[in-house]
Amino acid sequence: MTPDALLPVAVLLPLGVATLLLALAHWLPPRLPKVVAILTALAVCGLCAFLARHSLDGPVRHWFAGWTPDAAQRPGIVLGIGFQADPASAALAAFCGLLFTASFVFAWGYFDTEHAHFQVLMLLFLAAMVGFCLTRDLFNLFVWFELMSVAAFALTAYPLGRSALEGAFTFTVTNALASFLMLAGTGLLYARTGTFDFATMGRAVARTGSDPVLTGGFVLVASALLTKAAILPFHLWLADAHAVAPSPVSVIFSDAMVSLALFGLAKLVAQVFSGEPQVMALVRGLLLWLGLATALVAGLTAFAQRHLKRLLAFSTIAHLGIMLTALAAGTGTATAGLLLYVVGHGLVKGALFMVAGILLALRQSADEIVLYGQGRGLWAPALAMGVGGLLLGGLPFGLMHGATQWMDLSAAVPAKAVVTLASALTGAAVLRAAARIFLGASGVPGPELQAPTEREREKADRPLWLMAAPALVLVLLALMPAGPVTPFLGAAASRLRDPSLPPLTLPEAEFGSLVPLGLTLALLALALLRRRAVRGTARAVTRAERRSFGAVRALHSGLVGDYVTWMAVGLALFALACAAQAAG
Amino acid sequence: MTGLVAALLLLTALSGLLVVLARDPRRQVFALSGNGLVLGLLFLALQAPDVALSEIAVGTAITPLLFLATLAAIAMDRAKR
Amino acid sequence: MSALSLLDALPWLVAVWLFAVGLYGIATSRHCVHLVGCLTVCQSATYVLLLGIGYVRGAGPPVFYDHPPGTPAVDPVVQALVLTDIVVGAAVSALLLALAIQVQKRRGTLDPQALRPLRPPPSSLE
Amino acid sequence: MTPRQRLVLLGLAALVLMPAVMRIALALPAFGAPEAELGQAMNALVPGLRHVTNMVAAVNFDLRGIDTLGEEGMLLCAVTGTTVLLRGARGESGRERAGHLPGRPVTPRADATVLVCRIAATLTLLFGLSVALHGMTTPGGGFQGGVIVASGLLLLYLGEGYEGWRALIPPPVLAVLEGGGAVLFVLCAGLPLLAGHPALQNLLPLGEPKDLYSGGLMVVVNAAVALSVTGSFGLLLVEFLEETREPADDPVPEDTLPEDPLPDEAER
Repeated sequence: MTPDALLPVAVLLPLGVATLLLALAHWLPPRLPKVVAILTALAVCGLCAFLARHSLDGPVRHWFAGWTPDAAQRPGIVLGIGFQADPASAALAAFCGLLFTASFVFAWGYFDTEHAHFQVLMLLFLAAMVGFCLTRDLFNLFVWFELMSVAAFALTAYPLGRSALEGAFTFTVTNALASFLMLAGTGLLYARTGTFDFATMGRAVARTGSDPVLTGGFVLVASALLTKAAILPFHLWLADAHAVAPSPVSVIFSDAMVSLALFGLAKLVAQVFSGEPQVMALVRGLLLWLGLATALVAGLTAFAQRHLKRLLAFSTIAHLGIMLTALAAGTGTATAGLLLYVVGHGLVKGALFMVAGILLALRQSADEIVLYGQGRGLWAPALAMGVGGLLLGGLPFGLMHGATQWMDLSAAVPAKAVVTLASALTGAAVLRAAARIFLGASGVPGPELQAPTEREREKADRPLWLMAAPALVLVLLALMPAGPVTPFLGAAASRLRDPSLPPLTLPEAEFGSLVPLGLTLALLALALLRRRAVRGTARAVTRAERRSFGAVRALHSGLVGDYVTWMAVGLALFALACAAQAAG
Repeated sequence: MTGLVAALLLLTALSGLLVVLARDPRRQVFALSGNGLVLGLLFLALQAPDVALSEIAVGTAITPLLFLATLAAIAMDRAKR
Repeated sequence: MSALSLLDALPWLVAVWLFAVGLYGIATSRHCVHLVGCLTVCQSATYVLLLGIGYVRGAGPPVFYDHPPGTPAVDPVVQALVLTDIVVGAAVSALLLALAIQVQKRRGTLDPQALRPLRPPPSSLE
Repeated sequence: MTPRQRLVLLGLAALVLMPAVMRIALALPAFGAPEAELGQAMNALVPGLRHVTNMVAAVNFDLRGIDTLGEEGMLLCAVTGTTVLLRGARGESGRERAGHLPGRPVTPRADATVLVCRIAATLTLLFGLSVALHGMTTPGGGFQGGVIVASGLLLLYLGEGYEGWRALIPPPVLAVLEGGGAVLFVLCAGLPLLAGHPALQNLLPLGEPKDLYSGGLMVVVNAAVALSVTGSFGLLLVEFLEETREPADDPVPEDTLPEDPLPDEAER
């Protein structure tokens, strides 16, 4: 079959397998769904990699039911829905397939429930992500976005624990609201442009220019995607949901789901809105500020956590803020950096969530203070966590490092400083937890002592090597140098905007500065060398520190009413930014 | 705009408000059912019979029924405590 | 702005009103089931908006059974979008209600002000 | 945040958003005079191209069929999630044995109730079936018909009681309907690919407009959606009603449904 015909298979395959499992679940032997799920995820990964390879020669397109843009024989009228694989989209879809494979292996035996419900939900989740990457139709994007959400809601509540239920409730309410916003925004854009197809809509938008309806539509769609991508002040649901979801699911949430939303936004900005000056001003201005604020606040909050999965969730938010700054910069190099960062960060975070899952299964806790010294002897998870922490903190090596270099090229100095500080904070937080758990390194706990935590555990019914192997593989992949993929990324970054553009020549990744790593290690030392405050001044400092972290904790209250209020405030921020632009 | 559509729009605004203001969930179920009916009529007036049929089946029958079942389950759990 | 243009904007304002009212309900709700009801109000706002966008004055439904094709009809696209979304919306409400039932069983309360994941309820604090 | 602070913040946000909303509302095309031409183009072209009279069905099942497949996936996710949530706590095996608990009082139902439920259920099922079947020609279709049939199944449950209902519809049937309908949909999308056509390509004979069979593949997709929606909503309703049934004592579901003596005044 030609690549064009294979394009819909990437979505239909996981959908078909999931529905088949659901229909036959009553009679299937319990092992079969697990094997089938792994094979399906692998097949999707291979298929999308094949599509990515082919899209280098030109975009691969598929029009469902044969409704091509000229079926109506009127310019600007696209009757049907198209899929389009550009290198970036197909590569990210392949990355999702890889992560699902790893997660299925990691979860082997964890979900031994009847009727394969876990596999059904996960495969539908995978289909949604692949569809989200490959579609070129705004409403279809919404459909996959919503399917991702609904699958995620169900998976979060899967353990049926107290926190899981409450986290899932908050998650569902906030993200359902986000999907309403997205639907409304899609409606506004349709009212003005009369189409859902990205390219056609982009042309219509460029013809119209600045227009309140277009800007309003963008703001609504963007705020929905920013909610999913957990950007301040829409981010509050994430820490609760990712911390309570089963570990194999958290892996997918933190690595792929949230950063895909950001990728979707980048694609929309590049393909639809690049001709709308007011929207582009919002992207360059407000989104940059939101990204920086997110990175800083979430970095600090991550440093003050003790529950490992919650710590990792805040670190994810911080890194999403960093990615948003690259999106706001909007240059080709920054886009290439963003794409690589999504992959690099996803690999590292996936491995780290797996380590948290291993500790939950084998040591019955995910609390670094409870786990103090309990991890001795678990060398494989220790290795994965140590390397992962260093990579987050700016180790001048590997995929994330290459990505940061490209992103830095178009960033101003203050922005760079904030980004460095945020990633150092998250790296130091992970390393601190690793040192406490695996080395028994001491140090009096600081503000993290008062952070939310819970006694919980996950089933320990699979051998350590089976859980540790996928984590180590992901870390190894993250350690790869960025050099070999540079030409591919150059093509991907330019063709995300317009499939006819020539590939971009990216600067070679070089050995960068050691400043970020130094900052990380300094923060780590600060955390581990902390002693009980005895003297008056030391006590005053500690008290002030606790108070300031208390404010951050009050923001992340866990209450659904607060979260929706902050969503409204986020929308108001967009309105204020628009008004400021009009005035200035 | 025809007067009928305008009236139904205003009625929708009102019935939505009533759903929110009915703080007792058992009373809210009736408000919800009424809201579904009003929405169905509005959709009919907006020349969307397909959507109206769907809204009336889901909004006035299925959803309120699920709410009632939920409230009954909750009441049973409270009775046990 | 004239009164006439305001009247032309009535459906959009009703949609915004429904969303705002629903959001207010969610923010102030003291019962999870009530909160789910408010969420459906927010959702109905999107339906009103979309169907309003597709409405054509004086046109009939986009079903050419009694009228021959070619008679003026309203936009079928937005109707198709809303139609499927209503069914899915009901299923998501069901998911939320199932969550509420389970929360009640585990926690014995349904006050959203008392539900805070990973923070133990005050009674079980050590 | 205290509730008061929350309200203040919400009010401030609303104040800021108000002018923006007004600008957008006044800039939108006036109500009743849309600018988007896509819908009108479909109204003009599709009756001739696809031989159907219901444009909404054509959009759902043909032009934007892949959207509908995604929505179908959502429905499956939500229902599967609900099933996991409700069954997880109750225990699947316990549920299946619940009808045969020894020493359980079997409350006899009034004959009139059973009769009324049977008649109403039959009528509802027939109506739902008709709505689903005429989807290509008149308002209706798989989604609406499926929902109506599912509520007919519910009436059967209320009339026959748990055991009678289970005898009529064994546990896996609804799940098979749900999953099988979706499988059929995926096949409709995937099989044309094998023949070298685009996915979801309408290769069946189109039939005559206003006929029960019109629209070719759309009829099959419509049936797939109807099956899947029936199964999904049937499962949802049954799982929720199971929650209200005390396994230990009274098995009659409608007794526990309308009156729940414990409202939440105590909590406020």
